Amino acid sequence: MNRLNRNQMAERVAQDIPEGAYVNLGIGLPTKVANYLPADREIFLHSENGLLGMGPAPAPGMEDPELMNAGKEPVTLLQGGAFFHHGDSFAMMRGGHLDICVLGAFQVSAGGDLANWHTGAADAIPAVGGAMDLAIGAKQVFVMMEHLSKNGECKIVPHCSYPVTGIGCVDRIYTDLAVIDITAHGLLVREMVDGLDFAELQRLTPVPLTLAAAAATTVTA
Amino acid sequence: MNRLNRNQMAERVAQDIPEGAYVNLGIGLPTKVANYLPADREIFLHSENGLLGMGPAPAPGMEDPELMNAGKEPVTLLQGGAFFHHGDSFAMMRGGHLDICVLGAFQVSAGGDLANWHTGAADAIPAVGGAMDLAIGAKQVFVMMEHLSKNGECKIVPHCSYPVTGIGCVDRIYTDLAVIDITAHGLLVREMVDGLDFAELQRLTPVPLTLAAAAATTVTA
Amino acid sequence: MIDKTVSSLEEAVAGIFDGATVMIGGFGIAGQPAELIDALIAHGARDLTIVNNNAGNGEIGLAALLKARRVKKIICSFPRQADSQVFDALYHAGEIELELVPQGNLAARIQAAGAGLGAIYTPTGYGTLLAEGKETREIDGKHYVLEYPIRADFALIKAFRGDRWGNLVYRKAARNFGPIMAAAATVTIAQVGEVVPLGVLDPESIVTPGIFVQRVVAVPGLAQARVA
Amino acid sequence: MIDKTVSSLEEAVAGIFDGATVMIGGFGIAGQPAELIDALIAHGARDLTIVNNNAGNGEIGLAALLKARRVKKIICSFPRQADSQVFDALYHAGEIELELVPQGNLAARIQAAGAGLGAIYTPTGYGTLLAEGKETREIDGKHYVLEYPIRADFALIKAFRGDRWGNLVYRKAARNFGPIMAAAATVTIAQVGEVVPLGVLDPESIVTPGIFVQRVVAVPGLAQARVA
Repeated sequence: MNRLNRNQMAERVAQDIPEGAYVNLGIGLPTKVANYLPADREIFLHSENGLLGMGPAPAPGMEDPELMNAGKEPVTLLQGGAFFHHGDSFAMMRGGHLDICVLGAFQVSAGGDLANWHTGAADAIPAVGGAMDLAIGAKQVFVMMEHLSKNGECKIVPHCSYPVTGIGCVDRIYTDLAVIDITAHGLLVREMVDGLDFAELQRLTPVPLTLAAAAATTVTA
Repeated sequence: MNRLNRNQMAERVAQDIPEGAYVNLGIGLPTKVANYLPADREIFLHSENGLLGMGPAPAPGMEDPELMNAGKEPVTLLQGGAFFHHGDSFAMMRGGHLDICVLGAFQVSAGGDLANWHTGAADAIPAVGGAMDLAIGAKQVFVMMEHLSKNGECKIVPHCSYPVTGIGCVDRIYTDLAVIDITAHGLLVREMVDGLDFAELQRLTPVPLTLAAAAATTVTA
Repeated sequence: MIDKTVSSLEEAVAGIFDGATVMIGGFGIAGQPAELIDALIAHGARDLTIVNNNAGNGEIGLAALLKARRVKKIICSFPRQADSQVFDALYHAGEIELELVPQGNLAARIQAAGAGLGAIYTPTGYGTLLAEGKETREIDGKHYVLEYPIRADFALIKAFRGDRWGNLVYRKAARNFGPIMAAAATVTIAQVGEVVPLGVLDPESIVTPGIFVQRVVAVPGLAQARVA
Repeated sequence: MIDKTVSSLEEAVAGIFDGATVMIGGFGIAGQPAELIDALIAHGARDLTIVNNNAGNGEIGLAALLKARRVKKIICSFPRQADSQVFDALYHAGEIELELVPQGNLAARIQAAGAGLGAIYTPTGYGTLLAEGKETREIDGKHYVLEYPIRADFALIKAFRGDRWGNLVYRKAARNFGPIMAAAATVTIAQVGEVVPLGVLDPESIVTPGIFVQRVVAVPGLAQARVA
């Protein structure tokens, strides 16, 4: 089957972000989504450190130490963008003003619980940042992650074994194998990659799946 | 005795406002205090509708309908003043950032309860504005009022009969007869007008008074 | 291309439904979106719940909306004024419901809605008539009243300048409730003295970022024009 | 005449006492008041509780304060970073206490302190390890966690420009926690790239009004100088 690579996953997510959406892209893999947003769509990127209308990375040599994204990488501000303080920035997130946030994950449960902040290892230094705020605040929470861990365990699970970030907060999962909605009636497979059949996807996933009536048989990035 | 008139009361209050103080002057009588602040003291006047560094009334013809005080009278903004929204404005009041507020009152109780927002009359339309926020927010709450009502009843009372604005919030009372502190040990008379003796003041006031050791025998406005 | 500007006041207030909760900016007439209110009267929605600091002055703006009998309830801090005769008459006739809220609690409850808080313990009103029946709590020796967010379906506000992304700046004391109401309503409609091209507003000085604003309509006016 | 400017960093941090709670602005190095932190290290106060988003980067600024063993507890959202080796070592050695707070709760609790709220019901963290043992409540079908204000004795922040009344404006993403910390501390100390005469800062664009600032010290620097 044509498993998507990480850039293809980002490209696939980008397709689902409509013009005019207010969007926060989490640190790590989700940041790549910005590279695939169509230039002809005006989309408003929010960064929790106080930016709305965040633009691409600056040209080399033009970096500004006071113009960074949440991952502390240099960025720019588009014309029409704005700066604000942390109180206002998190009001945007927690007050339901963002349309979409895209987050990475260790695990997502059948009920939409998200685990992405802590491995639970006893000696790990915990760090949460804005993950829990994003998880509960945006109108739609998209998760992008590999379907299987490096050990071959599915990251979609009946119940999270890692400490959770938020309860029942995930709306849609994008993996390297499929696009899956979390609904009141369970997990609904919207798309699968070319060469993967539903039975095989279900075999890999320890949670009951339903194939959407209108499901695409191919994830096209 | 030399009962103070309203302008003299305002002048007396103004004497106690130190340089650098952040001050809110309530609607009505307290507004007059601004007229007596010494020109050589920098004092920061706050208006709850979003002004800090409020200046005097503009010259005739220079009024701006978007530059008013809380009483909706035209004002100016000093150099160094700032505009802000209602959330920030009331954070200044409620968060303990104002040094002094000066309020009018119907009654003040021996315990420092303030009644200044509602007569309690059944057919009165209640209106509270920012009175309750000012009462509980400022570091020091000064009340200025006539000692006696038009009916000759003392406005300093054992317990307020009017609906209260705030509990135990008043620090000092300026009347046309005296300046009185509300302390943990009761009401302490700091000053009396010329020609008034303590026994007479106590006779007029249905709450036990103590004469401060260092009390001035004259309120000099 | 995203363009939140609309070309008429009629279009600006489209969709305001009967029974809606509508926040209206302004402290007295400063910041009151008078032309949007007139458009709302023409639009015809009724049984509205209005959130405003006051309850109308004279016979224009909010007072005119009240006079047209479109308001079933008003949430405000200071209804009674020298020129609040329209409200006064309706109130005495029992034809309008009043929820009186201390001004700081009003602001804080609107902010709580915009920020997604479930409730707040506020210091104002403790021990008074306006906290009767409300839950209270002593925290670190101080007394607080539990108050809930005030949300709205629509907010009508007035700003000085806006752009097609909905960014707004205000003018002087007309700012008052505008920014906090913008964040607390599902649909925020701003009348602005001038629509400027994207990028004209300084990103350091934008008071209301466009995320909080859904529609912008230009209403050139005297107060705005006066500014340098 | 009121003049909140002080002429040296030493004077700026005077009076910070052992055991004080000190908020420090910044998100990573953007907005971090590095020179004030250096002055605090030289000043010598110890057993500090520090409130910051992070727990230091590299060996400078906050990391240097930690390395000098002046901090008994840190309240932050994101201590672990690629270059947080100073904190990491202290933490693993059990020599520093950590209160981990989701970033939005951190911001909201700081705001609650500045605004005088007694407590807030916040949506973030419900059902997670970080809400264990905390009071929760269901309001309108959503779950919230009760969180208390975070106040400080001092706040050290970095702004772009300031004046003698303590008015401040910030620069780009260096604004972050500065304005909300300024309102939550008893004594707020701002290092600014430039002190300008009163009246130079536009009253419409002042982000932190001087009421929230007690001391201002000029620290001309590269990042600030870069701006037009």
